[in-house]
Amino acid sequence: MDLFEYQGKQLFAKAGIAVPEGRAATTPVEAELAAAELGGSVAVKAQVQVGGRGKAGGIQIAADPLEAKAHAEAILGMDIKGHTVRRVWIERATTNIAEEYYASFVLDRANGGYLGMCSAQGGVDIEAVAESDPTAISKVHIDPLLGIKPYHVRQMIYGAGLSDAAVKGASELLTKLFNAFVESDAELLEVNPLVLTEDGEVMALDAKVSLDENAIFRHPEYEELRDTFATDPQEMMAKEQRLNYIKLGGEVGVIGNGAGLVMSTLDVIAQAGGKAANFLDIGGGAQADVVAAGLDVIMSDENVRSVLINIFGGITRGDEVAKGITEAFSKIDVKVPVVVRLDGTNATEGRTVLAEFGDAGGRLISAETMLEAAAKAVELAKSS
Amino acid sequence: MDLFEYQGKQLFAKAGIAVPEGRAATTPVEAELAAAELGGSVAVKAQVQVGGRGKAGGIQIAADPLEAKAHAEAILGMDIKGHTVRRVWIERATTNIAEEYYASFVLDRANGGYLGMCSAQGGVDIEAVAESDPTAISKVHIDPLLGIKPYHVRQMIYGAGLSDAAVKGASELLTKLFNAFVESDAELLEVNPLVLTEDGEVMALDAKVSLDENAIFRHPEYEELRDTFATDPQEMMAKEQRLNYIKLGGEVGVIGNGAGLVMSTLDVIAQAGGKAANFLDIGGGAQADVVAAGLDVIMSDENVRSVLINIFGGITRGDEVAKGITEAFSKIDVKVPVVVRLDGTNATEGRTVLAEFGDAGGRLISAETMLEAAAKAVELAKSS
Amino acid sequence: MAILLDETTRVVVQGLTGREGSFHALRNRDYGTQIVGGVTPGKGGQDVEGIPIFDTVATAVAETGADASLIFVPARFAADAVFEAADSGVSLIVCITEGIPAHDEAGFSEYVRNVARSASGGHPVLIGPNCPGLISPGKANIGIMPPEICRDGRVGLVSRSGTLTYQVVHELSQRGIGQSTCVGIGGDPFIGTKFIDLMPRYEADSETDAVVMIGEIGGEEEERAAEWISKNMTKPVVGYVAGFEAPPGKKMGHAGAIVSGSKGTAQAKAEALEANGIRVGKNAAEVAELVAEALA
Amino acid sequence: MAILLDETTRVVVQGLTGREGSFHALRNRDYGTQIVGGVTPGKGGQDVEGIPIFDTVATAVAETGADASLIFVPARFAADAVFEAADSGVSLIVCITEGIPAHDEAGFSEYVRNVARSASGGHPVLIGPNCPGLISPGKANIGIMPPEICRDGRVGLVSRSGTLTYQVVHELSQRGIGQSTCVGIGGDPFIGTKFIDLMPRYEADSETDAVVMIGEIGGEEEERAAEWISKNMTKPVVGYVAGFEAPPGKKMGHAGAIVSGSKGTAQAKAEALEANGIRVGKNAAEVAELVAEALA
Repeated sequence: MDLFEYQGKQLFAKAGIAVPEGRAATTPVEAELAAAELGGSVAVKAQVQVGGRGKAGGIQIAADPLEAKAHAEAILGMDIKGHTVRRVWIERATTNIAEEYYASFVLDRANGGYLGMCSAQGGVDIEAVAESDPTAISKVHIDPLLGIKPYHVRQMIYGAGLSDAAVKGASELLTKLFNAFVESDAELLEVNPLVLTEDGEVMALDAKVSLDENAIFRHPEYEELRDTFATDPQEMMAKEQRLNYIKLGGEVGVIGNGAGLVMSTLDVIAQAGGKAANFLDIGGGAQADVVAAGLDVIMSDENVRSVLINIFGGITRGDEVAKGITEAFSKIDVKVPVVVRLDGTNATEGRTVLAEFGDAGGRLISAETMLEAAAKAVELAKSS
Repeated sequence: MDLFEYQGKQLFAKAGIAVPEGRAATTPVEAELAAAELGGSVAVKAQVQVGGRGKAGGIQIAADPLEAKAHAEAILGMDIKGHTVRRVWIERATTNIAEEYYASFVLDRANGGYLGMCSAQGGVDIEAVAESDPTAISKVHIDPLLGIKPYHVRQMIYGAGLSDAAVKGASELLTKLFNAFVESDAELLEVNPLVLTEDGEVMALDAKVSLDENAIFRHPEYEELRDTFATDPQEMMAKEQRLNYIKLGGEVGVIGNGAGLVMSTLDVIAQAGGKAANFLDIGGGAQADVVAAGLDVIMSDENVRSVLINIFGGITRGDEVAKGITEAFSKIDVKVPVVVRLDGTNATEGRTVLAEFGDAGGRLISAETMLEAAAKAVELAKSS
Repeated sequence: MAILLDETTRVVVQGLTGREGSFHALRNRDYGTQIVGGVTPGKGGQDVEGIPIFDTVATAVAETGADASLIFVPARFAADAVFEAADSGVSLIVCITEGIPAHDEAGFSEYVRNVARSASGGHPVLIGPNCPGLISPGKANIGIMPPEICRDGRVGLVSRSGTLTYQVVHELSQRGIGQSTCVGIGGDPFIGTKFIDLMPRYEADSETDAVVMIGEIGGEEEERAAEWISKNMTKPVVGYVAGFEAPPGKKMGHAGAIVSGSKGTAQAKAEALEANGIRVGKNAAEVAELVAEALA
Repeated sequence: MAILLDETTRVVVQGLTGREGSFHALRNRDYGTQIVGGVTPGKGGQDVEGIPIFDTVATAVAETGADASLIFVPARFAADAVFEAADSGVSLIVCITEGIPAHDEAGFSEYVRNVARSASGGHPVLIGPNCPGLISPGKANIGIMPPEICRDGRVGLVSRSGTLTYQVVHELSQRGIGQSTCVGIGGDPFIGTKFIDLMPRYEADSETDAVVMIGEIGGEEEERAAEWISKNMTKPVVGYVAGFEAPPGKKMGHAGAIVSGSKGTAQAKAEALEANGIRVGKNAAEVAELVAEALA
């Protein structure tokens, strides 16, 4: 899960990483107060999880609290590439930047460990740098059993060619950044720009943080962070139900078990001439209530014209899924036809449950194969 | 370097390991005060680095401070297998012991890592248990890159067959013990007995700790611990000079570079019919002052009748050694003949230095080979 | 003789006393798999329908001579369970558990792959985590794959996706095409065994005539395997990649883009497979048809 | 062709700008060793008598094509230096530094042995720490051994003791017996390479006719090697063990006694060697005589 800049900077600050002091604000008045507390000139920064906010006018410098209030007024509610700005981050403006660097730690699936990266060309489009001058970015593999050692940090820093004046401060900061990366179970910690000030201080002017949702049991405080993300009503509802749901905008609602099978289901719907309304993976071992909750979320999507439930049981059992479907039909208003295809563990028992429940006035249709199910669901979506 | 029980328990307490509360005392009055502070019945325990103090009468239970004073009076100054008791440890007596176990972590050179051991048969001669019933001791290898994980602790505890009532407390204690083992750069942490009390508490009733002297740079506080050990005057002097000296009691003083060469020198002295007075390895890269300090220590040993300096230079340079010898002859009273054998790095330069210095009235003799040098030194020791 | 698993494999199940663990372990035993023990700390000495329970994997292995471990413990204890299995001397570890933190996975994958040693020499093989397990039809099944969809036969199958595996196996079986060994390697970023690790085993297996490789979006393991296959493999391989219609993947900051560039899409993977001479089906049914053609 | 080191080996020196580092690196170069670079963080771009200095081992290796690293950095930085060398792709790491904490040694020995990979495949070989290095006389010398005592020849030598090595080499050379490669493996409890790791290399080396093994008290590596030699080695091996008159070893609590029992004394080692058919000299001169006999 991706954090907003202000959340990332708060995480950095806790880890002892130097960041500009700041305050979050959701109203112009809060922004004014924050600027007054900080004193001096401040930056007012739109909190959105999308790039390009600077170009869109989402970052402004204010000389005093009143100007901060005015900027906040302009920025709050702004639409940046489809993201509405609901919060600004007011921070003390850093005016004595000598150099701008780039640094990150990220999970490295290809090489089975962690990857540290650093560049002396920060504050710019680092992807373009990676493209045009790959040697400008030092890349260091870190073994997960070993963790970071001083030589890794030296390889990052000397490999990137940072200024001598930055070596000590950057070494300390990168070491803390890596420790935060591990301790917070992050998938990514990225700083761009990492700056060297004219006073010789090294600090993080931005913070991009992505955390591993699977590690929430070690970090119960992440629950709060998670609540602030979803904006779409279905995604919101799905989050509340802990469903792995992504809206796609088509007309065929999809429920399946296992990411691979669900993706394959989206593909066969497309091959049959339709478009999926969503991705919804109920995962392994789902119980009846999860299926019912999933149907509930899908029904709230007004674009949906039919639903395809595609289950191949393994740890998930067909009878549990069938029970969930019948529960949903009893409790909520299933307005569109639902095509069900069950195979695998306890599929026979599941089909019996459905047969006993009946066809719900033509709204509950069984299919034998995945392709047949997709064809039916697309056909029903088009004809309804 | 081996710690006394009281130092070990203080280290344990810092690591959060439950130990009986206690105080160190060097006089009977201090012991009385300590017992008064602790309240109730106390154990008065001789602090010596040798086994069998219990049998020797070095551990006594006192019901009140006056009795504690009396016991301390008896124990302080006691000789236990050649070790004079200079300090007692007064601790609250543990009277509600339900079971006695054994636990330790030790460097495991054979398997390249750490070894954790645990037994339900503690409080006894654990070496005898190891001999008669090896399966009574669970032995768990711990990879140094991985560190301790819960499964290691389970293997130790379930493998040793501790009581169910002890599992939770022992798990916590062993985890802390391992962390202390790593954080203190210990070669050994041993608890015997580790007890389960009738209240279900698990605690360490003894503490055997051996620390790695090479790690002192990470633990400057170890310097203090080190000062309390040596009792022999030469060893005391050698410690002060940071010399790797061990007294052996013979009549031929030995200085060499490298443990292997020095041990080999002891052997050839024995083969030549003599006995070495000491082991003294000046190590790699020794400077002149180290050689001089070594000669100084050896001269203070009244048994010494001759000295053999056997140097095969590598990182140690023959000229530096030769300078040290001449320095020593200038500064201190070299009462016995010194046979010098130099080979290896800068040996020629070293021999030149010695030749220029002269034979110091027959007290400075050169030898061509190691065997010749040993023969000469033994002969001189016998004839002087 | 199939790969990794057959009727001689002796399996202990970590987490056998749990709900999922007992359900699937007993189902695996019913299939004929030698489930010789279970492990649950504190329950040593009990049994589950005749399967003895031990406190530690080490004891279970010592007492039963097991050479494989199947892991069903909850995510928060899973890393410890994998380390424990890795140090027990077994040759095969199968971790079904899903939802394990990536940092844990990175650590134990590395430990199993490079540090731990099995009793038979070499490093153990870890399948998973977050995988359905593996089955050598007619011989043994460990994990959660529904065995009734499989047929004994001569096609190997390896997949990052669990349920998609079932789907493809189902299509194969319905056409009378049996399987030698089907392995669900799991879809998490860090897994113990990758496509490229299994291909040499299938190539060497005298009971495998062709292989199906089922990929997913993300990473570049399909691409790496395709290159290896094109250079080293004599047996036909049929590919499948799901996710052409998948929502755009999560973008891991600029760092993710720097590392992976444009790799990782279903399109890029399918093209890489085809460029290396591997035929790619556009759905599970077509994959089965392509296998039938390859065997004809 | 000697083992581990010859005239084609390209060496970077970590800590080359220090006093000991520059003294010995230049001496090694004078001997003919290819000393191609040095590493001192922050001194990249400088040079020491024409040897270029780099900030990191990675850069040094990339720029010079080095395949070996020689370490002279102080004990408190030594572990980091070994890890750095291990990850740089070199095949051979020689750590001269003494006084390294045992916990550090345990960690990096494990990492080099099981995790790190050299550019040429396989794990790198770590010699030391706390060792004199190695020399293939007439070809190359890395470390602190005084080369003038060596002669080019056909006897391999491996030793836990530095200066004792010199002594034995000296005795051999004085009798006209040259050496193929002399390796000081170091005397610390945790070392990267043990007797048993080198014996197969000597056995396979076409330029080695006999081997001298010099042991010390403590541990049981001599015993293990002796067993291996008796089972696998066709070339004669002559042994030496120092420490018959050594002060009683430090006793590591009861734990040490439980682990090692009565093993580890010079007497026990010498007996183990002889029981495995290895002749043992009672001093360095006698070792040289036994080698002469074995070669006769």
